[in-house]
Amino acid sequence: MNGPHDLGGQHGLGPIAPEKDEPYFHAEWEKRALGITLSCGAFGAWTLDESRHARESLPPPIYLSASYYEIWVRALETLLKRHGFITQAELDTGHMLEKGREPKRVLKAEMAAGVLAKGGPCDRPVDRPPRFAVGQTVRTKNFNPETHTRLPRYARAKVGVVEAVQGSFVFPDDNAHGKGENPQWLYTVVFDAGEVWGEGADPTLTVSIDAWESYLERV
Amino acid sequence: MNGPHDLGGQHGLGPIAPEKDEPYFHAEWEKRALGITLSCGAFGAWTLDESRHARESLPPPIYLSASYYEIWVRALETLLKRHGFITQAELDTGHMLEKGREPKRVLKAEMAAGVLAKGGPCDRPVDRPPRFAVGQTVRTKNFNPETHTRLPRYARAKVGVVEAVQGSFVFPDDNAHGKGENPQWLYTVVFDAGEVWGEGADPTLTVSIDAWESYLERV
Amino acid sequence: MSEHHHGDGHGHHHDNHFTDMEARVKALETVLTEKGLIDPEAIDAIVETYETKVGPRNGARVVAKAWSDPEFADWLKRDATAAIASLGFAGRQGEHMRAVFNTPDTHNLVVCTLCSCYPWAVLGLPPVWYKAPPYRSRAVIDPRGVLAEFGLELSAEKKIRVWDSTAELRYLVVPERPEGTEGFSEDALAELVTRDSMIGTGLALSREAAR
Amino acid sequence: MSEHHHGDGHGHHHDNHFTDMEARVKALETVLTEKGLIDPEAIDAIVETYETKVGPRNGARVVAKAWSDPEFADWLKRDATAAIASLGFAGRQGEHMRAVFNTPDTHNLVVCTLCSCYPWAVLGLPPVWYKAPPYRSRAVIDPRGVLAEFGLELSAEKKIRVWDSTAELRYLVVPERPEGTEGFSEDALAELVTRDSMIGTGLALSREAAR
Repeated sequence: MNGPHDLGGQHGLGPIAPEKDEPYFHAEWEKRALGITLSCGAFGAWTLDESRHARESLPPPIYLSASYYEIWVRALETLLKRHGFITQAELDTGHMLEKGREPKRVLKAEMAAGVLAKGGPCDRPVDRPPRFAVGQTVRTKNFNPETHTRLPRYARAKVGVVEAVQGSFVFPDDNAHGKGENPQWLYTVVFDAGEVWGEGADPTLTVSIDAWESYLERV
Repeated sequence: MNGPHDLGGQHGLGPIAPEKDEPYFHAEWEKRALGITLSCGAFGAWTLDESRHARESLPPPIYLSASYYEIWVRALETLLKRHGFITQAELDTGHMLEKGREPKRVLKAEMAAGVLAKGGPCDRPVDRPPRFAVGQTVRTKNFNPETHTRLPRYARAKVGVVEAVQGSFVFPDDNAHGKGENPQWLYTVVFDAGEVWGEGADPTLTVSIDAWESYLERV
Repeated sequence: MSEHHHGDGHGHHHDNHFTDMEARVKALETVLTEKGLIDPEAIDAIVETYETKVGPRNGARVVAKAWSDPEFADWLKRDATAAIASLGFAGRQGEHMRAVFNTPDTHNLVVCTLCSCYPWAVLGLPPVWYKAPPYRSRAVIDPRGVLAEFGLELSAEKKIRVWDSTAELRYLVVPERPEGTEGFSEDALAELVTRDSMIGTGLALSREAAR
Repeated sequence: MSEHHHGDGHGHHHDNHFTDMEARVKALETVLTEKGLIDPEAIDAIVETYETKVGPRNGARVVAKAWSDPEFADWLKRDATAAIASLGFAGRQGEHMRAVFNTPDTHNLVVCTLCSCYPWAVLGLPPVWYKAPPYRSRAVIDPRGVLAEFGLELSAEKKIRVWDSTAELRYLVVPERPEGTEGFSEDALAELVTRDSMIGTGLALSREAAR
C-alpha cells in the first residue's frame, strides 16, 4: 500500500535529532510494549507481514506523529481484536469481559530466551532456479496495490542491476494477507541515485533494495 | 517538495464521506479564516505560490489531520511572521506589541468586491514558441526538489501525450521562492492509467495534469 | 483516542479542536486589526460574497446555457473564460477557465491532488471533502471507487478522464443533458445542474428527480 | 499547539501523550494477563534480554574480530549469518545477516524506509531516530545531509551506498579500522566500534578518541 510508512524521499519531516547516550527505553510503558508485542507474536496467530501491514494501515496522522512503540501498541490492538483474542470493550474497561480465542502457545518466562534466540527464519526453498543473474540489468515493476508490498514507491519502474541473489524467502505481499508463504527468489538490486531521484541527485550515491523476483522484469 | 500535500495515489486516508447539504462554513472561525486569508493576500507581500508552499511545508501529521481552513490559518501565520507583519509573541498574547511592516495595500470593505471580481490572472506572454505540439508524446522529468513544484510525484518520469497548449503562465517552482515569475508554456498532458499506476490500473482511466514546459522532455 | 478517520475536518470528535481554532483565529484577527492590517468589514464583505453571490448556481447557469445554445456551448469549449465572463461570472479562482464536456463515451472528474484548486467563480467555495486527503488521494487512482461513495456507478465500458488541477486552469465539468428535457427553459434546466455534477462526482438530475 | 517536529516520540511536549500511552498499555497488559495470554514474567525476561544481553557490544565483537582475523572477515563477507552465529550472536531480527564493509572508496549506510528493520542480534534495539520519519525519509535521498546531522562530513568524492532493508536481510556495516591500531587486542578494538559506526551514521572511533 502507498501508506504513511513508505517514507523514502519524503520531505518536511524535520531534523533527525539523534539523542546522545539514548536509553533503550524512554518510559516504563515502552518496556511493556516491547514485551507484550513479542509475547503476542509468539501466539503464532499472525505473521510478521500481517503485523507490518497493521502498522502501516494506521491513520497517517497517527503513524507520522507516534513513536514506534506506540505504532506497535496500536497495531497490536488491531491484530488482537481481528483474531478474536480481545475486544474493544475489554480495552476500554481495562479488564477481561469474555473468554476469547485460545492461542496455540503462550510465551512463559522460561521460554523467552529460547524463542528470542531462535527468531523466525523466513528463508524457504523453491523448486525453480533464479530467473535473474548477478550483473543483470532489470526494471522494477510499476504497481500500486492497496495491499502490503515491500517494493517502496521510490523504487518502482526504475532500472537497476542485480548485485546478489540472496536466496529464496517468504513473499510478504501474499503472506501478509493469509495467501500463503509462496516463497520467491530475492535479489539485491542497486540503483544509481540519478535513476531514482533524477535531476539534482547526489552523483556519488547508489541505493539498493532487496526485491522479490516478481517485483522485477527483464529490460 | 515531496510533502504531505502530494496525495495522488496515497492509500489509507479513509472514506470521502461527502456531507449532505453541506454548509459553506462549519464554524464562525472558518468565515474569519477565509476573510483574513484573502485580506492578507491583498497586501501583495507574497505570491499565491509562496502561500501554497507555506501550506505544504506544515508538519505532515498536522497537514493530514487539519481541515483546510486550519491549514490556511497556520500557513498564514508563517507568512505574516516571515514577512515581518506580526511576531509570534503577538500571536501568543493576542495583541499588537510592536509596529511591524506596512503593507502596500490594506483591503478595505469597499474594495473587497472589486478585488474578488478581478482575481489574480497569472498568464504572461513569453517571447518563444511552444517547444511541444498537440499530439506529441512527451516524458515528464524525474526530479525531487525540496522546494515547491507542481509536478506531482505520481506523474514523474511518465510518458504521456500533449493534449493542449494552454498558454504561458507564471512558473510556480521559481515564483514560490522569490526567483521571479519566469513564465513558461503550459501543456495539458494526458496519461493512460496503466502508464501511471501500472499493474491493476483501471483500463478505462486516463489522467491529465497541467505541466509547465520545463517539466517535459522529448521521448 | 479514537481510530476514527482524521482527514475530514468536521464532526463531533473535532469539537475541542474547533474551540482551539476559534481562539487561534480570534487572536490572529485581533492582532491584525489592532495593527490596521485588516478591515473587519472587508472580511464580512468577503464572507457575504461567498455565502450569497458566488456559488454553484453560477455554474448551473453556464451549463444550462450550454445545453440550450449550441453557439454558446461551442464558445465555452473554445474559450471558457470569455464565455463564462459573458454571463457575469469571473474573478478569483476563475481567471483561467476550461470547460470539459461529458459524452456518452466519457465521464470527466476534477480534482486537485496538490492543494484545493477549484473554480470558485462558477462553483463558489469547495466542499470539505474536495479539499481533504481521501478525495485528493483516490480520485486519480480509483475514480470508480470514489464515484461509488457518491452513489454513482458508471458502466464498466465508460471511459473516465480525471483532470488534476496542477496549474492555474480551473475546470468545470459540463454534465450530459438529461433525457426528456427538450423544451425546458434555461431556468428549468439550471435546476437540474448540481454542484457535484460540475465536479464530476455526480450527474445532472433527471427531470423526475428535480421535481 | 507547537509547530515542533512530531516524528521523534520523545521530549517534553510528549509528556501528556506518554501518560496516555502508559494507561493504554496498562489496560492492554491487564486484559491480556487476566486472560492468561501473556506471562508478565516473560515480559520482564524479554526486557532484561535487550537491556543487558543483546546490544551493540555484540556487533562490536563481530567487527573487532573481522579487523583482527582475515579468515573471519572473509567468512563474514561470504556468510554473515554463520560467521556471526559462531560468536554466539543469533536469533530474532538477526536470522539473515549481511555484513557490508566500508572501504577507502565507499561508505555504507543502512536504513529501513518502510518500517524499522534493524539487526537486533548484533545491535540490540534500534534508537528512536532510526525508526522515525526524518531518518527513514532522508537517508535514501540525502545521505550527506543526514550524516552531517551526525557530525560526519565525508569527502565529496567518497561513494555512498545506502542499503534499504526492504526484506528480511539485516545489514551490519563493518567500519574501516582506525589508523594506528596495529597490535590492538580484539577487546581494545571492540571499544572503538560504536553503534552508529555499524549503522553507517558514524565511523569507528580513532585510537585517541577512544581513550
